[in-house]
Parts: sequence; structure tokens; C-alpha cells
Amino acid sequence: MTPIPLNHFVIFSLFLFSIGLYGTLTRRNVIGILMGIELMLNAANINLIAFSRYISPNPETGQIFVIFVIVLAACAAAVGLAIVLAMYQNRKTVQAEDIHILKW
Amino acid sequence: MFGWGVLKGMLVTLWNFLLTYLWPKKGIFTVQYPEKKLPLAQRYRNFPFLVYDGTPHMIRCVACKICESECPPKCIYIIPEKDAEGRVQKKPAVFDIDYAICMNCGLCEEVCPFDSIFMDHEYEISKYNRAEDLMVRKEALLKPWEYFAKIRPHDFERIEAKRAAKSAKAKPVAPAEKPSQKPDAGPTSPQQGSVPKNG
Amino acid sequence: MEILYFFAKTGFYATALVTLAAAILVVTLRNLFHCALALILSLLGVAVTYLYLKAEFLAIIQILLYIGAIMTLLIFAIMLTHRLTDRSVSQTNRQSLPAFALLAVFNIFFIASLAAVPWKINSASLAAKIDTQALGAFLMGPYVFPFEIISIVLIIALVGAVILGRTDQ
Amino acid sequence: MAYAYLIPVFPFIAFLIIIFNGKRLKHQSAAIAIGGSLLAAAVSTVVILNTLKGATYSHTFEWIRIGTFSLNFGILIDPLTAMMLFVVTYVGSMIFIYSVGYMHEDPRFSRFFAYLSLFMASMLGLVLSSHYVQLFIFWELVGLCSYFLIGFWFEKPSAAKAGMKAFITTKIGDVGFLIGLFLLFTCAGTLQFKDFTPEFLAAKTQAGGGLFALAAILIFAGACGKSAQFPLHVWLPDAMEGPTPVSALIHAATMVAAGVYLVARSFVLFAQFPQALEVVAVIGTITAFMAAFIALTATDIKKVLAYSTISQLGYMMAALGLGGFSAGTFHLMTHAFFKALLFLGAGSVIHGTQTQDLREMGGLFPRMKITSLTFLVAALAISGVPPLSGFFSKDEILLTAYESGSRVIFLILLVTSFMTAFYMFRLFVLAFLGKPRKKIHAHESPAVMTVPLSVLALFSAVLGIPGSPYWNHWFQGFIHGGHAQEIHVNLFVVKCSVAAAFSGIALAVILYRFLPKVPEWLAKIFKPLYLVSYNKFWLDELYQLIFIGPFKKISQLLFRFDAVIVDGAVNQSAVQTVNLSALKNWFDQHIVDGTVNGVAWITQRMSRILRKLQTGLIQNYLLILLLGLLFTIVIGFYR
Amino acid sequence: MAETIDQIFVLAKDRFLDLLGIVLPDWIILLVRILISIAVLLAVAPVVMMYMTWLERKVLGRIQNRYGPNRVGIFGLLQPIADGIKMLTKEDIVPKNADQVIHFLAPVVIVIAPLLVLAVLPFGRNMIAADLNVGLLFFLGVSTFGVIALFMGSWASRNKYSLLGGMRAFAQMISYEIPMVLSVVPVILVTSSLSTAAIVEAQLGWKWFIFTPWGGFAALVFFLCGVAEVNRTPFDLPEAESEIVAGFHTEYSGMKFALFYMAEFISTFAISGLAVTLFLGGWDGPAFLPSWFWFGLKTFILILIMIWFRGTLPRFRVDQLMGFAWKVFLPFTLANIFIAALWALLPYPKNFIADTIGITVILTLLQIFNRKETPKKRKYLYAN
Repeated sequence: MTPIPLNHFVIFSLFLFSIGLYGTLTRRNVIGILMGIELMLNAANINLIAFSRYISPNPETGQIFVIFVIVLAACAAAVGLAIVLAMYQNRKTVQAEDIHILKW
Repeated sequence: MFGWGVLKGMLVTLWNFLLTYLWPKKGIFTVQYPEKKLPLAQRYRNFPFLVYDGTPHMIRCVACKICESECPPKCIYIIPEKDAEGRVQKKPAVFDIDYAICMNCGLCEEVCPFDSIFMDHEYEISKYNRAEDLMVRKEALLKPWEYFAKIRPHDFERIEAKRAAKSAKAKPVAPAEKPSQKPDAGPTSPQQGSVPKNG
Repeated sequence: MEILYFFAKTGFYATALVTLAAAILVVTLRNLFHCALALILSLLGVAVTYLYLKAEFLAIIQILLYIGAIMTLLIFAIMLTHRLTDRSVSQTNRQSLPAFALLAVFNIFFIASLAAVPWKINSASLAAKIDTQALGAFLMGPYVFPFEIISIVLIIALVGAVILGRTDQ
Repeated sequence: MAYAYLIPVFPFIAFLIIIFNGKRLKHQSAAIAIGGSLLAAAVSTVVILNTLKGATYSHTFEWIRIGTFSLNFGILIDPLTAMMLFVVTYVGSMIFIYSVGYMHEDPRFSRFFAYLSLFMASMLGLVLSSHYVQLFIFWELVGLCSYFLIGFWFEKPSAAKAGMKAFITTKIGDVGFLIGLFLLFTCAGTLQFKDFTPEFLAAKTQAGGGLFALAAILIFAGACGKSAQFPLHVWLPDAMEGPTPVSALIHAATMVAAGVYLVARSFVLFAQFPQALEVVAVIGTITAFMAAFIALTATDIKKVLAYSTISQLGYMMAALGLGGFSAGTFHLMTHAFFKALLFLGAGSVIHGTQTQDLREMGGLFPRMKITSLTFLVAALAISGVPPLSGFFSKDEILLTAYESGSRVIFLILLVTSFMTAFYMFRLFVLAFLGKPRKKIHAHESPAVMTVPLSVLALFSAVLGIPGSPYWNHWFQGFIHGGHAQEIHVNLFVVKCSVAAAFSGIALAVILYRFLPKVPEWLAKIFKPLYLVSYNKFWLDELYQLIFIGPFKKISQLLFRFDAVIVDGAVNQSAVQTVNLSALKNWFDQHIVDGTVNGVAWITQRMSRILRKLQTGLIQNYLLILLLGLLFTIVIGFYR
Repeated sequence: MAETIDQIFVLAKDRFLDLLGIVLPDWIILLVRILISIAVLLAVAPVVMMYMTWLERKVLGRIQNRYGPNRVGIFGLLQPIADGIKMLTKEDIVPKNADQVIHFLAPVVIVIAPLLVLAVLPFGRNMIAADLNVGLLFFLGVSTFGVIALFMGSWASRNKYSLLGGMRAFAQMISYEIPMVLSVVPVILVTSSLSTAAIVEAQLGWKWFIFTPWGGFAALVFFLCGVAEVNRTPFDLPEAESEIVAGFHTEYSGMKFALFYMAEFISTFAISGLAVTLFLGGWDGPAFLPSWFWFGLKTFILILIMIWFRGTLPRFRVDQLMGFAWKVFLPFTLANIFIAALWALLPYPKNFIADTIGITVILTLLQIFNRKETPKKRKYLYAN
């Protein structure tokens, strides 16, 4: 019984990351961008666990950091979505390209 | 104390629950319908029926079409019988009531001058077909005068008495219908309201 | 027994495929609500991947937090801005092609470089069993400081979100 | 003793609670403040009891380290501190309780208590400080509280101005203090109190202690500002604009005594330099006399007491300056109690009659019995009537003066003592005896005000005993740290003092009770003197004339200079410039602008291309970022 | 003998597998071992659901002084089957504008969560389908899936009542999830395990957590939150028929509707089972009856209590509902964690006293902070 090679996990997470990044780059809707970011975070999490499981001498570290990342993702989602809602209330749009002045 | 009211309510329902088992007579109000039925009040009214005296030939209805014209939803349809020469007889050839339309108002009973249409106690009339089965023909509508006596004994006595008096009085002069209507209405039946009683 | 391990491994690749397919749906579907549902599927796949990495606790946490909380938020946000999920509106901007090209190149290079790296597999930690209690001990022990900080960050973020999301100014 | 740091902490906590919850707490804030002060009093009682047994305590910790120098703050408890703790916590608590009644109707009730608590905390911190810099920090905090509380009714412009005046005037002294500290640090290399021992100073000043003396005098300047000594005393009478409990606590009993405390604390330093001591003595004497003289004619009840305070502070300073360490500190303690009592009594009167003008009062005795009686006790004490506390302390100051050999100072102080008795009883007679001069609805104050009065009266009556010959001058021994002091009673001085007191009282009573016409007549005869007194030696005007007027004059002169000469030159050059510019204009228009416009045109064209990079769309930037990342990866890959 | 009856299901399974082992290779036995558990759960759950509907109708009827179903079969026992047939044969209506795919998926997804959750319930001694070491978390995590499915259904219907119901369900479930999880934390804290089987083991011998001060209140909170989680009266705002027709399943009919109902009833069963596992000692009970009987009895009693609630209590208002979760349950459960920690830390008589004091204090504080505030009389500046 041989374990699944580490590279497979890494490539999986790479693809997931790329897809998330693609979404972030191409989505017009801010919520869609947020979804892409969530995908990227998940890809990073897989990497964290996989590397800590396969290579690190203490395999707990990666898991603990994944917990932190998940919490941070929750923060990001909460604040980001609150911003989206505020934007929607004020500007009646959530399209990323309508918000290009970069200040208000 | 917070929640005490909730607890009391819960106890009430629990008591009701237990009561249904401990003392079903007091606890359960359900009447097991098809097997048991509640007795109906005499003045209960459902759809109308036609009265005959003795045999089904002797329909009291004279096809005067008062009820047909008074009926608010227009659910009564009458065609008088005609003899060979085409003269109109005092008898309905067709008397249809569409139960799907009838709204049980009882106006036909009130306006009938011949005491020939009354409201029935029959309520189990569910049918499979709305258009056909609920259109009730004359034959299905006919019921004996004794049936009326059975379901509404009070009214039966009153109407019998009135009819007897009427027939005794009206023997000498038959045709004077209209003038006799007014003097009769008030004194003879103060409790009857607007039902015309001359025969 | 070997065949079961084979099944299990096949299961991993199947999961990965499903996850990636769902992820692609996330970034390409027009209807944002559908995107969110696809994202849920994708996140579930990630949770299963965690199981393959013997991180049961994290898998459950992934479901509880990501799907229970974050997705809920997302869907709520979609509902509140639903007018923009109309089918008539294009959902992608004009840089999808360059982005795709760049990412493809990026992936090729990455995989190429990845193949060149000889990882030193640590078999001890690969076999190690990490139960929830050990994780808790680590959180409360060596990592207590980041743990506290992350909780403060979370509280601040929540307060900020509440303030931002208020409708009455 | 190790818990001594708690003493200032309690009032500070009370301050925090009240200042952040003032709106919600309303009148409960008083309870919190009083609780804080009573707790402080309780802890300090323990500390004092320990000190009485002869224990001292000092604890330091490092506050800041700068290079090799570390600033060590801490707590120092010795008999002097214990005495100050006693005064501050006890008088403070009494006044807190009193304030509940006095400030009851005020809309900013809780803020008042917040300030009071902050003041209490900082004053206690000041007293407990073990380091000059620490003391200075609390010194400034105390000044800040004083500023807040003087201007507490800031709706009144006079109160706001008075607050400002107090702040600025004391600040002048503080600048001196600060420079003194710098000097001292430069010379001595330390600012820790306990480092300043006579031996240390002697060693340091072997090569000549001129700078030390200067530092001492500058520190005394700070004390002057805080304790309202002669040139800088002008703020204290104005400070009476604040609420009366504030006047009692800050501007009579505790804060103004901080100056005296500072001199007492630095006494070792001063004692090393006779010149510095002389300055202190002279300034103190002048202040004592002058203030008493002004008090003779003041008509505002609080102003009289304010000048009396200045005068008594001058007494203390004089005593310290003449080397009477124990005499000065003893008077500080007794004075705190009876002066607080006087102010509170005055406050009670003001509360009862709604006026401050002595000429409108009179005949209050039957209506305000407790107030009057306690006031009488305090007046007798300050006048130096035996056996009340003031007698013993003042007597000792006079004794010090007498024995120092300076007859002039002794005489002046004696006359001042007489005047003290006179103006106090002038005040008493005018306010409480006789018939009401105006229709005023006087009424006794509530118990919450009269009880503190009674307690303070008790203290002012008996507090002299520990320093009296009957207790074998126990206090003097205690304050010197257990060394029994040799003090012999000089009956001549005692007689002089008693005579001055009684003659002053008698004169005042006769003049104002039985011969009310005579004072006016006297005023006419001694018109110059009267005017001098009435106008407070024209000191305010003098300052106006000497400092402020010339300042304005100089500024005007400078303005003229500016307007005529400088501006003229500037304008001339401007005219020339205009001419020159016209010439340049042509050149500019055609040649320079042509170039610039050409450049701009090119830039614009270029920008149109470059602008594509600055879309403001984050996703665009992200894409470019990705491109850059890819670029680096590629470079890394083919390196 | 008693032992045999207690383990009868386990023994039967083992015998069956032994028999299979004669002919089949190991790995198939392993698969079958897993599949049997799944199959049993899948078979039992719908039956449980069907007879819960019958029970509910019966008990509600009795509470309302009626007989309840009594026509189909003796005591109306065949009524659920009749209902099932009716549901299956009903017309399946999909609104024209509905999102076809999601409208179809929602009822399918919604039953998955409650079925999965049953896997970690210990139905008796050694009778647990999957003894995960994170079993409790698994239960809580997977049960959040229901919300998503429910929201899928409400969104896909394109009906404003559906959407309103979905929104309400969302808000309600998120709010009640938090005190529910927090009320479980003390149990984890005391047993220091997330495995449901281990939690039951810790309570064996009448050491049920409901008898401890913290456990009693935590059980109450957990149960009420559970009632809210499965949208039953008095927390049935998402399907409040008097306000929003039928809430999220307004546009569902036939079998899809039945699936929604099935999900609700199985979750009810699962939540009751978890409450029993966590606080009521699971399958623990006097030995004269088998362990699975005790588990069933306790669960049955809790379900009866839920039905009793439904027969008694009126529906909450939305603000009351939210306030209840955030202002009462949340602070109480937070405090309860510390109270339970005290229990675990101190020796016997002391911890009882400390807990009693703690609970009294927190309840008093809650009552004080949640009392109705009548605004003070307004003071006017110029008018009186």
C-alpha cells in the first residue's frame, strides 16, 4: 500500500487555485470574485495540510494553520459581503468594473 | 417566573390528552360520522324537494313558476304539462333543480302558495359528476307528504291546520284568489311571516 | 484488502475531478446562485480531500464553517443583490482569454518545476494519527497567541461587518 | 506598607468609573467618589500607623531606560509623606462628603466628582512620589485638575478666565521648576529624593554649589507658583470662582500646600544653601504680610479666606526659609484642617444665603448654629488662640523667626498674626453677628454638609496638641524621623503671639460689632493704606503695566516697523519685479510656452497609450500582477 | 439471555457476515459490513418517519379531543401507507418559471443530511453505524446541509412566499445553530471526546448529564434549539401557514413534498436521538430490557414532547424568535461552558454548590437584562 503521491495533492491544489484565480480575474460580479477567492484559499489549505502531512516533522502545524485560514476566510467573507451590500445599497451595482475610481 | 405560563398551557393540553383515554365521553367530542350522526334540528334546511299526496301522481305543484322566477340563482326549471290540445295543465311536466347552483336560501319554500316545495334534511348528496348527477329531475325530487311530517312535525301540523281551514273556507268560492290574500295573511298566521297561505 | 485501497485511491481521484469540475462551474456559470451551489460541491470535495489527508477534524470544520457559515453568507448576499443575476447581463469581463492563457502557462511551468523537486517524505508524520484532542492541545499550547489574535480579528471583522451592513445610517 | 501604591489607585478607579458612566450614574457617582476616597483614607491610615511606629518604606521600579540612564519611579513613605497622606485623605474625604450637599443641584454633578477623584488621585500620587520627575508629572496633573475645577462653571466668563489665569500663572512657576530640575540633574546626576542626603550634597558642592543654589531657587519658583507666593500669587484670589468645596480642598488645604511640601521635601537641598533659604524666607514673609494686609479690606467672603490662605502659606514658607522644617510642616497640617473648615463654613454660608458679599450678610448666627460654631472654632484656631491647633503651630513659626535672629521678619510676622486675627474676626462679626443687612433667607445646611464641618472642627481644635509642649513636641520629633527635637518654650514669644491674637480679635469685635462707623472713618483717614489694601497693592494692574502693557507697546512698535520699512522695501522690489516681468512675459509666452506646450502635447499622446494600464479595475491590475509573477517564474526557471 | 437480546442485531449481523465469509473474499465482507449498516438505516428511517406522522396525528388529535386517524387499519396504523400511496400518485407540479434543476434537486438533497446524520447515533450497545472520533461534530456539521437544500428549494420555486420562508429558515437556523453547538460544548468538555459512543460510555450507570446542574439546563437549551433547527412548532416560522402559505415548500407537491416532510421527521428523530445520546445517557438503562429499547424509549419520549409542544404552543413572532436565541440562549450557553468547567474541576460537594450558584447568577442576570423596558416619562424643556 503506497500513499497517494504528494505531487498529486499539490497539482490538484494548483488546478483549484488556478481556477479560483481565473474566476477572480474574469468575474464581473463582486460576489463571483469573492467565490474565486474562496476557491484559492481552499487550494492553499490543501497545500498546507498535504505538506505538513508528508514533509513536516510535526504534522499538526499545517492543520492548525488551516484552522486559522478558515477563520480568516470567514472574516473576509463577512467583511467583503458587508462591503458588497453597502455598495449595492449606495450605488445599486455589484459589478467590479463599475467601481473603478478606487476611492470615494 | 419565566416560562410558567408555557408550563401551565402544556399541562392543560396534557390533561386533555389524558382525558380522552381516562374518560372518553367527556374527553372526545368527535362523532364517528358514517356510523353515528348528530340529530338534525327541525328547521335545518338543505336542498328543496317536491311534495306529493298519497301517490307520486298527485303532485301538489301546479307549475305556477313563482318559485322559478323568485329563485335568486335561477336553479329551478319548470315546464308545465300540456294536454293533447296544447292547453296548459296545473301540473309540471319537467321540474328540474340544479343542486350545483342552488344555494339553499329557502325562498322557494317561502313563496310557494301551494305548500308544494320544501327544504329537505338530506345532506349526503355527493356525486361523481357535477354536470349530470347534480341536475335533479322531478322524479328524484318527489317525496311523500308523510316524509315531511316525519322530518318537520311542527311545520307539518301548522300547515295541515291551515290547509284544512283553507279548504273549508274556500269550498264555496274558488276563483277569488287575490282578494282573499290580504285579509288572510295577517290574522291567520302571525308567526309565519311572509309565506302566502291561500290555496 | 489491496483492492479496497485501490478503490480508496480511485475515490481520491474521482473526488478531485468532481471538485475541479465544480470549481470550473463556479467560475463559468452565469447564474450566481448556481455558482454558489457549485462552490458548495467544490468545498465538499475539498473536505473529502482532507479526509484523505487524515484530517477528519478539519474536514468536519470545513463543512461546518465553509458550507454552514460562509456559503450561507454568500447566498444571502446573492439574494440581497439578486437583480444582478439576470441572464441578460454578461457575467465575465473581457480579459478571460488573456487570463486563461497566462494561467495555462503558469500551470505548465509550475508542474514542470514541481516534477523537478524531490520531496523528502517524512514517513513518521505520514503515519501519525492526529486526533482532535492533540489539535486542541496545540491550539491552547504553542499556538495560543495566534489563536487569541485570530479570535480578536474575527470579532473585529464581525463588528465591522455589522457596521458596514447597517442600512440606517 | 507594600500596599501603599493602592492609595492613589482607588480614587483613580473612581475617576475612571465616573468619567465613563457619568450620564448613567447621576448621583451615585458621589457614592463612588466617596467610596474611593474613603478606601484611600483607610489604606493610608494603615500606612500612617505603620509610619508612626517608625517604619519607612520605599520601593522603586524602572520606568524608562534611556541608554545607561534609567528613570526609576516609585513610592517613598516617610513621616512627611505620612502627614501629607493624613491631610489629603482625611480633609479630602470630608470635603467629598460635604460636596454631595453643596453640589446637589448642579447639572454636572458627576463630572465634578470625577474631577475631584482625579485630583485626589494625583495629589496622593504627588505625595507618594519618590522622584522629582514623578512628582513633576503629578504636579502638572494636579494643576490640570485645578484648572478644570476653577473653570467648572465655565458658562461664567469670569470662571473661565480665572481658570486660565491660574493655569498660566502657575505654569510660569512650573517652567522655573522644570529648569531647576534640569539644572539639578545636570549637577547632581540624580533626581531620586532619597539620594539627596546632606553628605551627598556636601560632596557634590565641594567645588562650589552655585548651580545647586540656582536650582534650589528655581524649584522654589515652582513652589511659588503652586503655593501662590508673592509675585505669582495673583491667581489664587481669582480661583475662588470655582465651587467652594474646590476652593476648600485645592486652593486652601491640599494643592497649594504642595508648594510647601515641595520645599519641605527638598529641604535638605535648601538647607545646604543659606542664600536659597533666605530667598524663601523673604518671599514668605512678604507674602504673609501683604496678603494679610489685603485681606483686611476684602469684602467677598471667599476672597478674604483666599488672601488668608496666601498669608498662611507665606507663613509656612517663611518658617521653612528660616530653617523651621517642623514648624512649617506642622503649620501646613493644622492649616489644612482649619482652612478647609473655614472654606466649608463659608460655603455653607453661601449655600444658605446665596450671596458671597460680606456687606450683605450678618446675623446668621441664630439661623446657622452649627456652621457658625464650627466657623468660630476655625477662626479662633487661625487667629492663634490657645489651645487650638493654630496657636501651637503659629507659635512655633514665630519662635523660629525669633530665634533665627532676624527681628524684622519676626516683627512682620507678628503684625501679620495680629492682622490675621483682625480680619478673621472682622469676617466672623460681619457675617454671623449683628443684624441682617439685607433680607436674606438663610437656612442651615443639610446634615451631609454640617457633619463634615463638625468633624473638621474637632480636628482643628485638637490637632495642635501633638505638637504642643504637653505632648513633649511629639510631632516635631516624628516629622524629623524620630529624632527628638529640642524645643524650648520661649514665653516671650508666646506672650507676643497671644497678645497679637487677642488684640486683633478684640479690635475686630469692637470695631465691627459695636462701632460700625469707625472702620469707614478709619478708611478715610488712612486712605492711601486703605486703597493699597483694597486694590491688592495694584499688583494686577502692575503686572498689566509692567508686563502686558509694554508687551503690547513693543508689538505695536514692531508692527509699525514692519508696515513702514519692511513692507516699503518689499513693495518697491515688487514694482521693479513687475517691470521686469513684463519683459520676461513676451519671452515666456512665445519661446518657453512653446517648448512646454510641445512637451505637454507629446506627453498627452504618450499618456493615451500608457493610460490603458491605469484602468482602475482591480482585476486588470491583478492580471498584470499575474503576468509579472509569471515573468519572474520564467526567469527563475531558465536561470 | 438478556445479553443475547441486547446484542441481537449485532449478533445477527455477525452471523450473516460469517455465513458470507465462507464464500466471499475479505474485502467484500468489509464492504458488506458497511453496506448492511447503511441499508438498515435507509430502511428504518422512512418507516420511522411514516410512523412518526401517524403518531403525531394521533397525539395531536387526542390533545384536541379527537380520535385522530383510526380508519385505515386498526388504530389507523395503515394510514401512513395510504398517505404514501397518495403522495406517490399525486401530480407533480413544477412552476413554469422555476429553476427546473434546482427545484428537482432540493428535495433530494434535503433528505441526505438527516440520513447521513443517523450514522453516528448509537442506537444501542455496539449499535453504531460509524463510530467516528469526531462524530458529534459530524452530526452538527452535516445537519447544516439541510439549510442549503431548503434554501435551494425556496429559491428555485420563484415564489415570494417560498423565498420568504427560505429567508426565515436561514436566519432562524443560523441563529439557533450557535446556542445549539455551544450547549453541546460542556458535554465535550466533561467527556473530553467528540465520539458519540464515548459520550454514552461516560454516562453509564445513571451518571446521565441531565442530572447535573449544567447538564439539565444545557439539555433544555439543546432540545429547544433542536426543535428550532427542525422547524417545528413553536419555531415553525419558515412554514407558517397563516402567514406565508407553506413557506419554502409552497410550490412542491406529491413525492417531493413528501421528501421535505420526510427530511423534517427524520431530523426530528435524529435530534431527539442526539439529545438522548448527549444528555439522557443514550442507551443506558436498567439491564432487564435491551439497550436499544431504552434508546428507543427515550427518543420516543422526546418526540412525544415535541408533538406536545406542537399541540400547545402558538408560533413565535420573528423578533421573539431571534431575541430568544441571541439574548437568552447564547449568553446562557456561553456561561454554561464555564459552569461545566467548574463541575469538571472541583471535587464533588463543592462543584455542586459552585454550579448551583453559577446557574442562579446567570439566570438572574438574564432575567434582569431581558426584562421589559418601559421608557421613562419624557421630560420637556419648555412645555410641561
